[in-house]
Amino acid sequence: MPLFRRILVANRGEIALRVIRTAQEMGIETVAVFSDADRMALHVRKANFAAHLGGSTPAESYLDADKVLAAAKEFECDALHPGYGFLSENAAFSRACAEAGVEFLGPSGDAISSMGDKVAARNIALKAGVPLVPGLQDDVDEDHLVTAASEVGYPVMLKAAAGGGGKGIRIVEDESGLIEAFRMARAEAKGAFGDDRVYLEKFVVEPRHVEIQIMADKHGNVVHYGERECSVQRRHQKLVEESPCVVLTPELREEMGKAACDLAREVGYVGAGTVEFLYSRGAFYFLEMNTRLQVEHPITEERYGVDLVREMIRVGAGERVNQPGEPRGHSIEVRINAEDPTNFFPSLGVIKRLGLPGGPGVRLDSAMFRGLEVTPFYDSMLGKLIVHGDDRNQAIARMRRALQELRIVGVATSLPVALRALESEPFTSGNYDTSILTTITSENNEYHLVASLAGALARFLAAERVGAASAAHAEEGGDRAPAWAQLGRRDRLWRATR
Amino acid sequence: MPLFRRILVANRGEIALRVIRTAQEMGIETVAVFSDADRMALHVRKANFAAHLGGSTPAESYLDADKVLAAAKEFECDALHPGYGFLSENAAFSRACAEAGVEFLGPSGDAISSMGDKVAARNIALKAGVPLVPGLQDDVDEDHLVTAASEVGYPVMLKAAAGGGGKGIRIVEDESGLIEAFRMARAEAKGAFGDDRVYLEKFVVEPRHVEIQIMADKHGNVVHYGERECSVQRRHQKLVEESPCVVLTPELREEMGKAACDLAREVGYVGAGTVEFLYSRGAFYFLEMNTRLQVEHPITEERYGVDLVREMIRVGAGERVNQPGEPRGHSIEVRINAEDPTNFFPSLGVIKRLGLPGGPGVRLDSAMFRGLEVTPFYDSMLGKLIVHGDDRNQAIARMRRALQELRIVGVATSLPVALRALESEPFTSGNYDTSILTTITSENNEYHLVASLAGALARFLAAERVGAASAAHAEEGGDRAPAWAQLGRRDRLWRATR
Amino acid sequence: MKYEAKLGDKVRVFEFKWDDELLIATSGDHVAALDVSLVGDGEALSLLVDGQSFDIVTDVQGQDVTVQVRGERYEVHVVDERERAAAEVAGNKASGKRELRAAMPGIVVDVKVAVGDVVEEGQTLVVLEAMKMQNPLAAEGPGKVTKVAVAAGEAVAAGALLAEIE
Amino acid sequence: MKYEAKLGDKVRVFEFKWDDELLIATSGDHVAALDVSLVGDGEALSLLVDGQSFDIVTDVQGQDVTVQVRGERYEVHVVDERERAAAEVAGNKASGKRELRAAMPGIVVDVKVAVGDVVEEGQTLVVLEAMKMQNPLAAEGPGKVTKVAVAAGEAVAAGALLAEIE
Repeated sequence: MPLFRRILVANRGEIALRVIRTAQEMGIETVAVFSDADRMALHVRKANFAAHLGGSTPAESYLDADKVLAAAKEFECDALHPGYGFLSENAAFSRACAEAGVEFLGPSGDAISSMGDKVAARNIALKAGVPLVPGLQDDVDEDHLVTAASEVGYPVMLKAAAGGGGKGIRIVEDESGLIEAFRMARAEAKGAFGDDRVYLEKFVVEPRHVEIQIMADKHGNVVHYGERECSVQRRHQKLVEESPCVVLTPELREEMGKAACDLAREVGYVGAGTVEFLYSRGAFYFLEMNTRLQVEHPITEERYGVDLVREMIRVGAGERVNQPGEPRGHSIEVRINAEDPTNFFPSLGVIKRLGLPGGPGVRLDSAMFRGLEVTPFYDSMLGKLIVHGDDRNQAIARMRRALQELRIVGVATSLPVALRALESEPFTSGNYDTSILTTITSENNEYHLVASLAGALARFLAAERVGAASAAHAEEGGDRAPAWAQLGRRDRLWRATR
Repeated sequence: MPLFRRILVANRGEIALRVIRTAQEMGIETVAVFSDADRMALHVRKANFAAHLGGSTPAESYLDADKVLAAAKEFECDALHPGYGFLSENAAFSRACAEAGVEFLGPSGDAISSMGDKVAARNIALKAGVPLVPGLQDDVDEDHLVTAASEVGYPVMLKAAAGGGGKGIRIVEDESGLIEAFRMARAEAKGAFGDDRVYLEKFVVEPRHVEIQIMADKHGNVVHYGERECSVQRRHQKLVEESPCVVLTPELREEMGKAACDLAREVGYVGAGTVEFLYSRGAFYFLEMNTRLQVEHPITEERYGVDLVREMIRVGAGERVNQPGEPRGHSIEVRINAEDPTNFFPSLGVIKRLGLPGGPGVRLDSAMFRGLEVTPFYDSMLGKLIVHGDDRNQAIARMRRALQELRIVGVATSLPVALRALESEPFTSGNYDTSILTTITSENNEYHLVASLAGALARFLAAERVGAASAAHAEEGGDRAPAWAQLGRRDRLWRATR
Repeated sequence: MKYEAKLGDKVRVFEFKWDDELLIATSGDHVAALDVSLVGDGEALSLLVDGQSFDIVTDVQGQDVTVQVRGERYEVHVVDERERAAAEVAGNKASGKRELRAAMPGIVVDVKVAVGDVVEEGQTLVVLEAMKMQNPLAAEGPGKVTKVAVAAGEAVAAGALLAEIE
Repeated sequence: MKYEAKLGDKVRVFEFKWDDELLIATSGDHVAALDVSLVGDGEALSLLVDGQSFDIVTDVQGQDVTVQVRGERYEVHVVDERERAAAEVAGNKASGKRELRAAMPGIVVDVKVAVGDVVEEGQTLVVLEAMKMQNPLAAEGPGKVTKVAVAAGEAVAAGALLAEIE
């Protein structure tokens, strides 16, 4: 007996396909939902059933809670998987599912809303004993300044309470400049915002983004599967993730894991979740909790030999969470975004050709297919390439190899940027932080000559084909379709070396 | 510093690509060799260098030891990987490589020739204490018959010494019928072959093909990585392999592993090897040793988290073999043969479309690409689909899911047969032997209606396109190429549901 | 236009009509509204019927359509009304021509006859190597060779015409 | 025919000639014999040069060729001799036409002008939403709108023509 009869997958793209794959393996039927733009999408084709939501914008389709829930009822689903994004962190939607008798495969509405509110989340973290970035939540006065600063530890940051977007921030390295900086910060804040309140916070140097994957069941058990290092980011968008994090000690890993589990217990969490931390020089500080499955979950799966979607379904059905086994080796993920690698602008178009990597230790979670039209309506992420190796060096070499095998023609992707990051000294040495991508800009010029040659050659061969086609056309009195002549010409090229 | 500077890969197809991938990950350059028919093959395109051997038959190319070795010298290779088949078990070639100063990534010529000769291999096994199918190597006489039969254990097989191809064989279930059967066998043998000698051997009931993967270094260390169960065969060709074997106890696994290592030690083995056994009701008997990497090696890699090609290269370079870690989960491989699934005839043609599976626990080792021409010159195996799961049930479900995702258009494949085998009761229960495929013949008829509908629909849509194309052609006065009109028509179909 | 689809022993008749954006399929008493999408350049045929989703791959070669559905592969023979009528007329004509075709793909090792040769029943015409075995292919009846379609050394596909005898 | 390939700042000139089964490429003093194979329907371009193997993917869009080599991606601008000559002639003619093109792909949110409107420099012609931000696109100079190529709600690719002013 399957744990559920039928799951509605309230998402699109690679994550919808990810959920469908596991459900299929568990003998559970799936219902896809789709917008007008996604009629041909893989998640629609691979599900057992498909419900048309209409429209092409997210608001008209995947974000429309009423339409999605109506589909779940129409198709008599007993569970719903929200994926990530869209309705996955919508507390009201989680509650609506519960009321409709459809098991929401994620936390309760209350858990989602506590963690979704920054102040509430911070307070819960305090209560659960999870470290926060040290600082004062209230306005500082000059009398307490020196004591407070030495308590949080240098360097410290002085932030205008009314500021934003990096304005009104001053970094102070040690006590000598503190008072003067404070006075200037007050004056600047007054001038810029008409409000002279200034907060004091520890300045986190060389910050690394490290997060803990947890899973909680309905019986109060919470387990964690170690960490993921996600510091390779541009504009706060992760591009490359790895596990384990090279700088974490086993002790620190256990501390962070325990903190993440304590936090989840504090809010009566159920399902998969991720607790994000800033790591800096042996210390870690709570950032936020993502109350859903994350994009980068596969690197955890590869190391622990666990299927996290399967665990989500199991705990949703009331089963007890399995104890994680021993992790093995090293895993890396690279996101495949439809973006121009030179400026990160979205790249739209149709995937005309697709060559996929294979071999040992390579996994592709993707919704790409030949003929896919990349539209401006949704996120630019087309999928993820994941590798696993015995150790970090093998994993890096494997990812480089797999990236060289993967070919996408028709839209530009961010893959060359990921490849350069993987080949950079900061990454290979492991000594990097969230600023790593700003240091990597230039393309690899090793193949400039061969690329120029190939470019010229491609135009030469195209002209040859057209020439051959016109000749054939003329010979045949224009009756013959050019396609055939092209084929004949290509045939000659194909056999050029025989 | 890489372990070798440059490896010649003396093979083609998926195994050549397999070796290239690992070498690339190890920072070692590769040289592909190719026949006329393989100019466009993936192994030629993915290697750093490519040497043309000429010809299209194996004898003119991949089997021509002189040409292959000349290429290794021309490209200044310091090592050579033979893959499987072709020159991989050619003792003279192994010796020639050694003489030429090219490290042959496999055993010495002597080890290959001892194991390649059935009688020699049997004697080495005896010496190493590896169990053989019990029986008498010489003619039995009636006086010793009863004692001998009870020693080897019933049922026993009486074989005419001069017989062959199953002729002159009698199975005796217990002592009561022994003498009579023996006399009849003698008389029959005399009549049929003019030679009345009869041998006695244990009749192996419900035989399962179970093999042990070993790896040996140049320092006398031999390790094993457990077993593979390869009983799903047709005409002695393996189609589906799994690891672990469901009927093996941990004790038996250790016994078989030890036997395999002892055998390898006995011949001073170096590199990867497989010792094949017949398993029957708690006992195992030596069949033969394959002195090379085998097709089905990836299921061992998936369970042990080891890259066997990497280990081969390491031990070839004189490094010590790593101790295998703890195995994890269950792995299954399905071979992708270009064969008509109804009669196993080879299927030739061009791969016109290709859809590859993905997601968790799925690996594809294949040399397929869109445009690949499957020729009659080589083996029909195009690649292998490999899955890994927590347990056997998950692995089976995953393989079924992956098989449903994999699409090959242009040649027929054996995949539907593998799918039916995986769904059969003998396989799912684990209670099967080498006869399993004879019990599975009929195709799944669940989708007969939808397949008929799709067949009719495909022709209807094709006719619509041609109709639209002719109409466009007529309207435009015949000037316009049909291709454009088809596109216009398809465009309407694409948008049919918007 | 009606289409007869034969799969195994069973023949099913389908008729299709566009109704705005849906395709109405009729087969006997059954009527279904199909939401049909051709994906890419014939990569797949996506069918939504009654909420159910089928991702199908079809390959049309004349009247033979290979259909792949959920890992299974079906050979469906499809004729339309006109072809059926034409076949019935043709079926009534007697033909004295015999074709020798390759039962499996292979390489032609030897061609034993030439156009104009008179051959007896059972006489070897062509030797085909397939699956590492040599297969002599013989005349099914006596006659005169009117066509030799292959030469030694050539690779042939299953079903390829090798020779004709009249 | 000579081809000028521009990649980054560097321009390289190539000339190709078939020599039986090889393609002879000349660039300045360098001559190379290329063993070229087009794989499948343009899936890949396999080059063997001096024993080295390059598996390349090219995508030709007019004079712009996207080249993928070992995971890197290059935009190469290629003109042949004739195109170069034509461009030189055209460069000498003054053109009064200004084109407004999309700098990035997006959705047209608003079109503020119609054909025939007289506009001033800096006047907003079209509003484009891209990456969740609205970008007003303005006239580069004064003139009369001669063409409006898009309508509100339409998705446009990078470089797409939006409007023309003369």
